[in-house]
Amino acid sequence: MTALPRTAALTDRERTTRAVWLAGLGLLLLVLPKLIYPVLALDILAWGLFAVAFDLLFGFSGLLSFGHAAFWGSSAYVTASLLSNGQSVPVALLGGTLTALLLAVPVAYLSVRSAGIYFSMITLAFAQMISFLALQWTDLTGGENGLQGFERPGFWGLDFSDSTTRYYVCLVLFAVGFAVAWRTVRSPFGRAQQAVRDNEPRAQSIGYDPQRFKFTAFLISATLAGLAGSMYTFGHGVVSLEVVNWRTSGEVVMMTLLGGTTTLFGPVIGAGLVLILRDILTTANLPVGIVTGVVFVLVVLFFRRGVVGTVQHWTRRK
Amino acid sequence: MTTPHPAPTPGAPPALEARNLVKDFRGFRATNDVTLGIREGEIHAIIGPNGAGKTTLFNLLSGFLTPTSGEVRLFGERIDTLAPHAVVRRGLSRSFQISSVFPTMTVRDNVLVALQSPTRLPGQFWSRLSALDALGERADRILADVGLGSAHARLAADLSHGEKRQLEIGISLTQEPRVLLLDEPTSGMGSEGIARVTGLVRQVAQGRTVVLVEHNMSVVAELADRITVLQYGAVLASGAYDDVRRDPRVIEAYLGDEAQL
Amino acid sequence: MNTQLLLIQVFNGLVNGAFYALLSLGLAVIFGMLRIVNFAHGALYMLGAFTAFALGQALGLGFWPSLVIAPVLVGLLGAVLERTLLSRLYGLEPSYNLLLTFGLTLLTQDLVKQVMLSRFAVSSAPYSPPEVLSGVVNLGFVVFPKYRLFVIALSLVICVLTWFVIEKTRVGAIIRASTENPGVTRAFGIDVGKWVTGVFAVGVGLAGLAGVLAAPIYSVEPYMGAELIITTFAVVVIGGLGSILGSVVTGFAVGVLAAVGAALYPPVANTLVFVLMFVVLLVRPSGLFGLPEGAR
Amino acid sequence: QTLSGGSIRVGVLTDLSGVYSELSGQGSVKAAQLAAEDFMKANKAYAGKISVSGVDHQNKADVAGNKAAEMIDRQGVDMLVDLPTSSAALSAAAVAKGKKIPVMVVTGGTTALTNESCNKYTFHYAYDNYMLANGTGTAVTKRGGSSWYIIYPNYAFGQDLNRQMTAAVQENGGKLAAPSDATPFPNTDFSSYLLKAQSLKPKIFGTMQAGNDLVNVVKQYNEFGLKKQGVGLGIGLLFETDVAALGQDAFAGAIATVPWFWNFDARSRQWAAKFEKAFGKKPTWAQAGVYSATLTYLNAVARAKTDDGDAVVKALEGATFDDMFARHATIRAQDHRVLLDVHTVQVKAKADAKETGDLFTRLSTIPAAKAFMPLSESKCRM
Amino acid sequence: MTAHAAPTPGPTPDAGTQPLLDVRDLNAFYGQSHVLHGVNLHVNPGEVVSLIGRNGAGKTTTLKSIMGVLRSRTGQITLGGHDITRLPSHRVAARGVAWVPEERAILATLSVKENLELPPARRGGWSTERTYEAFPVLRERGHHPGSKLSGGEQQMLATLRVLRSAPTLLLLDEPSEGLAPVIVQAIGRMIETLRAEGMSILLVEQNLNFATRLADRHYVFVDGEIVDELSRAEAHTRRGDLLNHLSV
Ligand SMILES: Nc1ncnc2c1ncn2[C@@H]1O[C@H](COP(=O)(O)OP(=O)(O)OP(=O)(O)O)[C@@H](O)[C@H]1O
Ligand SMILES: Nc1ncnc2c1ncn2[C@@H]1O[C@H](COP(=O)(O)OP(=O)(O)OP(=O)(O)O)[C@@H](O)[C@H]1O
Ligand SMILES: [Mg+2]
Ligand SMILES: [Mg+2]
Repeated sequence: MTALPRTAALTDRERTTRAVWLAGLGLLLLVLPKLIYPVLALDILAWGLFAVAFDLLFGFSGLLSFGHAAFWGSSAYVTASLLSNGQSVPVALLGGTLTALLLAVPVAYLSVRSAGIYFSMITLAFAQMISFLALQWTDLTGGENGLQGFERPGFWGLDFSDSTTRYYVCLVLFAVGFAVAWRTVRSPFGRAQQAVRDNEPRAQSIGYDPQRFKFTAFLISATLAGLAGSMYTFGHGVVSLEVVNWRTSGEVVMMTLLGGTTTLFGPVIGAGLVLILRDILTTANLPVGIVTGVVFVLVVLFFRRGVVGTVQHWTRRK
Repeated sequence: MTTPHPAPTPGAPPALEARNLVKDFRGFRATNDVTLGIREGEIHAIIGPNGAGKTTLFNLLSGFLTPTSGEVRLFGERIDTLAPHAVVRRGLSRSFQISSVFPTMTVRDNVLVALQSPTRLPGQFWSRLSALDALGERADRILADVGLGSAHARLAADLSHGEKRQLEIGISLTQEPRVLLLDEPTSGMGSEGIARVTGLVRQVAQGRTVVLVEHNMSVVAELADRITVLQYGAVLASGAYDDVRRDPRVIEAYLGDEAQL
Repeated sequence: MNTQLLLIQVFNGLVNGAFYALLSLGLAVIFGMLRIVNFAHGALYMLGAFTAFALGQALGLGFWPSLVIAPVLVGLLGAVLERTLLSRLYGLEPSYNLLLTFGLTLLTQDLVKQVMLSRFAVSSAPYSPPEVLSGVVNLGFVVFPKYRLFVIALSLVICVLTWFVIEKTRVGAIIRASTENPGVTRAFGIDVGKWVTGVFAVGVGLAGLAGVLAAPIYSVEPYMGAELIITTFAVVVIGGLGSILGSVVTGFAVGVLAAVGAALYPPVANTLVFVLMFVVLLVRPSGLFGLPEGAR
Repeated sequence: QTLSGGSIRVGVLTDLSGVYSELSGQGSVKAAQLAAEDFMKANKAYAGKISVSGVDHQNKADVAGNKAAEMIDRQGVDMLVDLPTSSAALSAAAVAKGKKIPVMVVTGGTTALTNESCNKYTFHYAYDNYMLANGTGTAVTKRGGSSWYIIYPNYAFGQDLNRQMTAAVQENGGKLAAPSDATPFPNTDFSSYLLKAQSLKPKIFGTMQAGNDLVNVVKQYNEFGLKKQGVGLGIGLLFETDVAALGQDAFAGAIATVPWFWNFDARSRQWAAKFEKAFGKKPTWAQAGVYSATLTYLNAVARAKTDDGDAVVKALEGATFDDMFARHATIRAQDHRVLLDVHTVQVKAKADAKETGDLFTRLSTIPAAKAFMPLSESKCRM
Repeated sequence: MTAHAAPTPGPTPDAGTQPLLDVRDLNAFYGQSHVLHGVNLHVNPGEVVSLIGRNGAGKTTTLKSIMGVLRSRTGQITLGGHDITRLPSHRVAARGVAWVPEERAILATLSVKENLELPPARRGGWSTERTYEAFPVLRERGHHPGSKLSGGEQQMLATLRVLRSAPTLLLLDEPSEGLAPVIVQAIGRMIETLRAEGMSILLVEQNLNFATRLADRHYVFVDGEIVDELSRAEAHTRRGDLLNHLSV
């Protein structure tokens, strides 16, 4: 037989590669605000966690949500609104995240019964309703003017008017969120999730209730998306309708695919690349659409596994 | 020749029992009033022409289909309204006629993910994969049993047809069910594989009930304590192999020349 | 609401429905058969409208020749895109198609925008209905633009024609087979690539046609398809993925429902279709006309 | 003079790639550059000390905030100008406030800037909803447009505009033929409203839509033959680019209010010629506004002799001035609304245009003092 | 590796009859893994040849390589003297080769009738009517989705539908799998009829009785190589050898 069996030695090597990745990403994130503007770095954390949350559902459960902006956005709004009403930062962050979780319960319940494109469309429909609500409920959201200029009162002697401080606070939150995702996909739960994704009838026949796994995965994903959304508000100090727009849902899909789905690091890198590209384009005087369009097309044609996936593929082959 | 179905020992219900099962698919009756009792501890073969409703019957027994009417009982408890995973929990597990594996996992992980299912582990998204190490030995034994020991690290998607069939059996064995349903376990396998599976079924049948669908008559002859023949969704005959084999209706509908074997 | 107003809204709805139907028909043909989630459909619709405008400016072609030529050009472009780009993705996750066509959408929109600005110096292009169809007719209960009646009629004809070709001939079976299992289908002696390209071109051509039809009544600008495509996706899903009949019927029905709904409570018009979709999918998880199961 | 970093840096935060890029965009950057050049020519002491940079906020509030902060922190930008898209303008203004940097919002139109969201460092130039609605509503009604049917997009901008417009119409003795209708936003098909207008036969069909929605309304207004049926068109917010999108004739006869147009008089023509020479296109009123706002800021720096934000704001507050764009202008100290003369115009038919780009006939000029929301109504607490 | 594994290249001993299918030095790969190692085989006109071997020996891979479905391979494949190695599979099919894949490959989104009528009809091919007469159950289930057929029904459908194209060479991958004994016998009779009509058949089988009854010659595969070639008679006389190859 000429097939390559995966031996224990290889697994060890994989473990090393993984550790290298983890250390590399950690280090990069530690020094990021020195390399780029802190608020942009903060944005990468928030979007990165958002993309990881999305991938938890997409990559590991095979459910492409096209409405994840609903969780990100509603958390962002609630966080802003709590801050505007004089709540402290931890309360606001927690409030936003919990909102996403609560919102996810009915959505998950209704949507995991469908699969494939139908699932995508149900989540999209739900997000559109949230977006409609955000446009109409101007008392909470400020309509198309958005919310801005709210206080972010200091805490534990930290001064949140300094963007670098905000960055490191978010880095801690990010690390927590990322660890949850990491643990989840590398747990027996994650295995079962993969089994359900791969072959639902077979998973049932060995005693798994597919609905339960999808439901739980959805809740974890939405909660992390909510955490990311509240980090976003905390980082920027603004929220506008953009956060609940379907384009936001689309953007997170793009980031994930660009970085490489099911790699966990990938979505973060993908988010970083998209945001940095977007930032460069603010001054590059190039048409945004043409540049991003070409990038996407090239990625799909030549780096289909995403950045991280491609690199992993190379290292694995060697 | 049709034997009355209830269990031999009064009071002890049959391991698995179907009562007046009917399944209609948009006007087409695939299962027609099937009543069947499987005794605890026996190996029971179900044979019948293609399209007779054998797989449909398995689907009804294992919860993958809900009957149009009739009921299914497992050790006396009704299970026909339960979802498949709930049926498994009550001690009935099955294999599929057309191999059904987890393509993106290695062969060993296919077995491991099945082994962990009855434990408390799957709900724990906070625990480590190393929690599964305890199951590793069992997984390796099962793989060796089905002849995939050397293929344990390959992706299930890359297996040949026959190898997938072997894995299919392996996954079904993981649940250690009280009642095991096997849908054409030897199809697609070479003589070596057939011999292995036959031995394996005999071995696992110790202390459990096995129901199997087979078209390979020598396998049936070797394994089955009793046989039920289905035709057009209904029970045509039932009894010991040698009796059934000589039934002219069975010869005409199913065995043909092979009856002389 | 009185009956006259209701009738008026039904007519209005039919016009919108005609566009939904043409677009969702194209999407259904492409998705239902090729399993491509063609995000670029809206951009190609826009391209249809823009091509009609550009043909008028550059070659002096009027509405009628454009009505034929522009969809053909868009269809050809579709064929080229399928051959050079999409065909590399068959057998992979459908999400790659989505990403690719999303990229193409961004690209097309901004390219057209650049051309519009630099070549024609407008950010949105003027286009009017042909002479014979301009003006209004009195239908008794309402005075309605002639052109809109024409739109309803033509799109109905096209929809029925497409439905007939796909459902009543072997074409549909061949295409479905080609996408479900290209290897085996090819081994039957069917040149899968050719068929797939053809179908993609036709689906995209339908978007182009919708675009040309839209040019005289809607603002012709680079982003005209961006929001529309999302609504159209919803229509396709309500109808049941891959169901030709479903997409057409739902297209018109959603148009009418949205128009009537908007008259009752205007703010919901944009959301109504999503609410509708939500409800339909809860009751019938595979859409109104979709096959249960097997449709994945 | 004391200048931070030894020079004055003007940051044009605008839309370089999206829907507003044609009416502001690169043209706004160019206009700010012209203002800097003109100022340096007039004030030799500042020669070579002013630079202008343009940044694309992509019409996103978060990007606008980010970029505002980064421009201020990293490039040492001393003031921000232009800012289309309300949420982006508000977001940048909030950031600049924290950093004590003056902001001149020109292309963003929300009245929130001088009301609940006003702040010490933000100035609102050129136009806002109140002025648009008030101008058009008053002028049209006075000219005999006694009955109206108004539609507005159903979000804050549209609702606001509708409220002001209705008030203006009624104040001047006009009537509404039917209650105003809210339309979905965004929207492409307006036929049901046009059919309603057809049966109501008001003198004026008022549309508060903007951008593409406006283009759709007007296109369909013509398609349904309303103009031929004698229903006039009153427009809430009209940019020159909208007219170009449909052709002048589609808009001919429509009435709107603008703060400026290029061939308004000799002074504006002269500047427009200069701009066209530099940029290759006729200026829009938004671009002219950017020029004026930049110049106004620079003049304030010259008066304060420093680019320190607080000092410049002080020099700006209450200032009165008059340039080719802002006539009889004052900067209201209490809410930072820049008051200037505005003009009600009617779109010319193509046949009446004397040259390319000759779009408007001036119907009336509303004096600065009357054009904007009276201070008594402002909700600004600085 | 045995000497008589490779048929002598060039014209075969019985002059004038050139093999219909001639496979030389075929190597095939799935990504990194090298599955076939220099396979040589041929099928003469009107001959039924079987490939036998354990699970995973490379039988299916051989058929896929001939059909051009598996593209990463080296060697030469000629059909009636024409090199078809590089042809895409639809062109191979157009030259009269038909393939019945293992695991049936019924198209789930097509009805039974559509499945049946999918291959392009050619003169001399089986009409829908003829198929229905041979296996009436297919007529009965004509409008059901193909995937809803029972396993055995699917197998029949898969075998019958390719006959529409009147192939000269039929590649059958485990046609008896999952079929009731009576149907296996019927399929056997059908193969004999087809041979009588002049069709050549390359048959992959696990059912040794079935294969030895039908085939004129047998190639034995072990780990991607042909290790033995047996005539019809040898299959009976050397049955012990045969069974040896098939077990460990
Ligand atoms: N979901 C379904 N919808 C419609 N018809 C079905 C469905 N499932 C099975 N059938 C039909 O019911 C009949 C019985 O099928 P079943 O699969 O149970 O047969 P079987 O006895 O297992 O045959 P085989 O030996 O060929 O596997 C067949 O004719 C089949 O076409
Ligand atoms: N898609 C694939 N990717 C990688 N390896 C494969 C793939 N398909 C088959 N193989 C391997 O190639 C070898 C030959 O497979 P093949 O399918 O030709 O076997 P076979 O002789 O037809 O076996 P069976 O009787 O089980 O069908 C096997 O080791 C198999 O595991
Ligand atoms: Mg079966
Ligand atoms: Mg095989």
